[in-house]
Amino acid sequence: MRAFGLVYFFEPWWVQIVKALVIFGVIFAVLPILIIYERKLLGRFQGRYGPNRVGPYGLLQPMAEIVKFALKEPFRPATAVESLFRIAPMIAIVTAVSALALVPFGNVQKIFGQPVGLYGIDVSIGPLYVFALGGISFYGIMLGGWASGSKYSFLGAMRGAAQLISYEVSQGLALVGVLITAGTLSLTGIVRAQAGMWYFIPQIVGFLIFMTASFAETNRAPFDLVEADAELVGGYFTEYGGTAFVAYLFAEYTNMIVVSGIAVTLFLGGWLLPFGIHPPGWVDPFVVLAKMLIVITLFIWVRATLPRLRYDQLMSFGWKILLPLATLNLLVTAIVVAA
Amino acid sequence: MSAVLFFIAAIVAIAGAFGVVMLRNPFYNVLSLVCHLVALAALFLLLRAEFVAAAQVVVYAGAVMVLYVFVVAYVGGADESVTHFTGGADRPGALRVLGPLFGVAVAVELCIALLGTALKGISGKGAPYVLGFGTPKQIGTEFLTTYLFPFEVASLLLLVAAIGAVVLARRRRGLEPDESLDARLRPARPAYTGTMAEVAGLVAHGDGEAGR
Amino acid sequence: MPDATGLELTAHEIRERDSDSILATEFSHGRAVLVAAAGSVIDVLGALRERGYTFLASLHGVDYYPQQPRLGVLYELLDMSEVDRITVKIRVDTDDPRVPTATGLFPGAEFPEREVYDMFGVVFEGHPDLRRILMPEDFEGFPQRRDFPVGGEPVLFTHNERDGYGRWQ
Amino acid sequence: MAIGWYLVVSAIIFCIGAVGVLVRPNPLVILLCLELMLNAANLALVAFSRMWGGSDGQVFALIVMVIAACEVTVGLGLIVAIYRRRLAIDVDELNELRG
Amino acid sequence: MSSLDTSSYRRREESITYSAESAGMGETHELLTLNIGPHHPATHGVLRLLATLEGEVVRDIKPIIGYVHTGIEKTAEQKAYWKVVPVIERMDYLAYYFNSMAYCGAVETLLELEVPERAQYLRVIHLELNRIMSHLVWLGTSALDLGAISMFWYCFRERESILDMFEMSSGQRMHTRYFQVGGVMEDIPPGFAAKLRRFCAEMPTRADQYADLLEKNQIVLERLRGTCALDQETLLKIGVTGPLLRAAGNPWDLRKAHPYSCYDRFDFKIPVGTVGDNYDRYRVRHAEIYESVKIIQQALDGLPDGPHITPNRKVSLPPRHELATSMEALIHHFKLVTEGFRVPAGEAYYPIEGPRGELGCFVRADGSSKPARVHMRDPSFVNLQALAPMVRGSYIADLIATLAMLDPVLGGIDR
Repeated sequence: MRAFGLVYFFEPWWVQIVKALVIFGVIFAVLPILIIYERKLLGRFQGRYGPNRVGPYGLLQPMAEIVKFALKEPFRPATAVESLFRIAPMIAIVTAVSALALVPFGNVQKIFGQPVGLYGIDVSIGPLYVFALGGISFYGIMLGGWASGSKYSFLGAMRGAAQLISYEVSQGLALVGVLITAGTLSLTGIVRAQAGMWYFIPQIVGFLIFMTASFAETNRAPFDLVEADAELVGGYFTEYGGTAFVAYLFAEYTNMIVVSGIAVTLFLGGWLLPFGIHPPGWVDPFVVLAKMLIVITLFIWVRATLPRLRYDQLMSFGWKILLPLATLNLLVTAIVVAA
Repeated sequence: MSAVLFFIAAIVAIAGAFGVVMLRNPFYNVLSLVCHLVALAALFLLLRAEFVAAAQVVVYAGAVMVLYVFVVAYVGGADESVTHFTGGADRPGALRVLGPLFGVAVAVELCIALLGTALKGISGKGAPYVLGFGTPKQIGTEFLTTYLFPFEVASLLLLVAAIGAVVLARRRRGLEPDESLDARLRPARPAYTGTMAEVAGLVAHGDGEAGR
Repeated sequence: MPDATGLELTAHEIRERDSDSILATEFSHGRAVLVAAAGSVIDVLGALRERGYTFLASLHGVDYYPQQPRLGVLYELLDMSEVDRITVKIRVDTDDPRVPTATGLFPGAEFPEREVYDMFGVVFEGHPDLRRILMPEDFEGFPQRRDFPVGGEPVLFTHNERDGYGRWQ
Repeated sequence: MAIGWYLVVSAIIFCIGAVGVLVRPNPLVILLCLELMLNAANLALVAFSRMWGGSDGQVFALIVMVIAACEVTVGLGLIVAIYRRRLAIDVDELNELRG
Repeated sequence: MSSLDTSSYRRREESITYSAESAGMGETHELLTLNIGPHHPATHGVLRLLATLEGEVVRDIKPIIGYVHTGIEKTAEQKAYWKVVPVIERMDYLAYYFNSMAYCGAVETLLELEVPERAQYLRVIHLELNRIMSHLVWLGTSALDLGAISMFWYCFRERESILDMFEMSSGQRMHTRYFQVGGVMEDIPPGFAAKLRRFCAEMPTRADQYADLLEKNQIVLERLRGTCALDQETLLKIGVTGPLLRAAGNPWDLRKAHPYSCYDRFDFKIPVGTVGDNYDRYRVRHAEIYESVKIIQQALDGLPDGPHITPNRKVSLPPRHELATSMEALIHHFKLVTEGFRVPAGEAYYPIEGPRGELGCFVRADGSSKPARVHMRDPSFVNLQALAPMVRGSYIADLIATLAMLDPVLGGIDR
């Protein structure tokens, strides 16, 4: 199958399957680490230890919780629509993981004499693919909220849908600045174009807009109105428990990983290192992971610091501030590039 | 490989289309159209129209269908309103019988046209693949050179549609309070909610006026 | 607090308007109480409000068992500019405990009146939403009355639903 | 796969959409069926584009999408307006807009 | 009364859900009834609000309370006067010193009992510590409702040190039963004063840090400023007192207006707001923390010597060592512990300034050793009525914020 765009070399089918497995495996290994990292870090921010009972330094806490959730009784409200109620979390997690295939973790490497790209796929429509999956992941939230048959879930889903759509526009426009500068839609191409300067310096406005919109897209504080535990209990997953709840949780964290991966790729130079350092190729994935960790730490830091916006403030911020700013950024970038 | 993918995608697309027509609950109609659209995007990918495929999912599944979902959720996707909503039955009379007949007739005619065509390309696998076919670059160039006028007209159309939708769906009144709302905010109390007054025999059971 | 003389003067002035409105005055521990007739309590409260007692600090019921009439409703009024408190007390019988509502004068009396109604069974006529407030809506009896026994309140679960509900011995 | 197969799929989808428009009374479903027909046209356009190796078909597929989006916004706006006025949501009974 | 059969119970139970169906739809309005609580993270207990929404805008709310009604007022009638204190402390579980202070004050009024100086100062110290503690819980939970999760932990860190001091003076962290009729249970232990001074030195800087986190945050300001304001005339009509009333600009504070205990001897200010929006409510309570610290420092500096409880043996227990030597003390002890003291017949209403407003205790004595009626005028109960006029026409997120700023304690509301 050569359906996807600019193929400069050919990978045999088994390499693609191995890559898919590796990506899945790495993500499901990273997720619990991410969860314990967030909880530990939040604990430090709040003057406490965080979980420290299960395993050394409490590192096995996520495992214990996964077991706990898995053993819970599957439950659904009497008003729920059974089939959709079950499918919705799956949509959420599938779309989140599929988007991850796009994040390039390194350049093309020779492994056992076989050239292998250290990414899931490299398509000629790069970021559009992410947005397409983001568009589908909306159904994970909307169906979950609607099929629960609960007013809280429904309000959360409605908020989520409106928020995702509103901020997707600004996020997309912020990206276009980078795309114009790089002159390509291929994510590996964008990284290679950053060899001289990482794009977060010339595209600093775009970077800030992208990060702000990403907080909204991943439903993280201060834009976590979709969950808004104080108002809507849990938003669209109010009625979920057990493994379905874990699926939503994982989807949310995976989205965070994807967004930080995209931010690293587009703005922070991907696997490149500053000051002309050229490490051997096997270091590349670790460079990308380290940069992603920095972005994720930013996510957690903001969560520990900022309170939540109100719904109308969120909307007016998205449409009245972020969108004009992104448009202006795009305009200026276009003029500079064309000139 | 591509044949298998084609048949899977085609079957899902046709099944989704059937779902749109056959299912009774508007919410499921919309969802089956989403399935249909995603399958169609896969078909586009097989035809090497990557940008169109991505646009299909982003625009259709991600935005247009979201509007549908909103409206269905708003107008009523729950059970009780579904019956009221779809009327439970198809359109009456001649249309119900003639409609499918007409559909079959059109299908037969189109198939005859396809089979009897003199177009040679139809039975081929398409033009030789050129690097860069279907990329955003190529389509963008076309849009800004050959098809500039349609492009501008389409954007104008979008603007008009956006304004029209706002005008149509706008609320007639703002958020200022009015009396009819106040009246509706105080629904009659059901029986027994004022138990003690009722037990004391002061009011009849369920006399909503006593609670005003 | 008005001293004993001030209390008498106030009572006298209100009596001049309506001779039957004030039944008695009490003064003890620095606390001034006007005992008003149940029917004219709104007039008394209104007159006091005009005299500066604009704030209804508290409204509560008392069961004076075994005295008759048993039930009492107390309005603790406050004059915020003079920092002065006065209490209006009315007594009603358990047979037909009806009192006009004070919510017209003091909208904040809504919850306290519901509580008195809930606990003592005093019916406030004209109250906008007279329902039980603290006890369950299907509760029977008035628990703060002195002859209401403590303990023995059955709790309804599904397993004892058949055995009956709401009967305390 | 031969291009003809794509055209067959396109024709089938178009016919399903046409039947839906004729049979269903619900304006929302009618709108959905219109989408089906537009999509069938899109598929045909893209298939032809592949057939000749030019991207004109894809360009017009995109323009069709724009038109579909416009149609949906206005159509849904109408449905919401109908619902607000508590009229019957049934195209056969919607005769109150007659002049 | 109509008899009840079991079959009708289910019907009644359904009716209690009180018109949970959607309230109505029309061309201009679509109303939705949302049941918030009794189990909801933001209701600060088991409060149930029936909210009528139009989209996200709250059109009306109806509070439904009584879920933690425990009949404390009824229970108090069954107990001797001195045994009522621990029960009554459990009403408003964040202001237990205030509850017992109001009750003891009412009983002391009926007994015409003089409370020793030192006891009064100790009472003031604990009351103000309790006020800070209550405000810290309010600040933490309301910041949590706004989404600022870290504030909760910071506030509870300081609250812990206050509870440590409560434990030091009384042996308990909550519901201490420290105040007694006639004074306080025990004198403060050695080391308490030093610890309290350390706390008083640290607390203002902590409060400054809270202000830095919240008041310099644009999101918090946007969320609080100009939301759900209510003018003081309406508040007074409803009967609202305390920080809510002061936030609207009325400087009514019983500690100043009608000083009880020994509040007339301290120099402190009454923080007032201007417009009475949520921001003013926050600022007033936050400023009260500083003032309370000032009062504690003055009380600690001027703490007089003397007995910590009235020497009247008819009311207070004799010291333990006297029991071995004095027959009279033994008789008093026996009488007090078995029967309690008798209070002459009469009625008293004793109002004090609680953390949430006027906390009044009405006690009726009939001459026996048990009160004939105890009623608490709890400020939360009255203030809750102001919620509906505050939030009408605002967003559901503002409803949550306003509820947090109202600071209701359901233990006090339901009693």
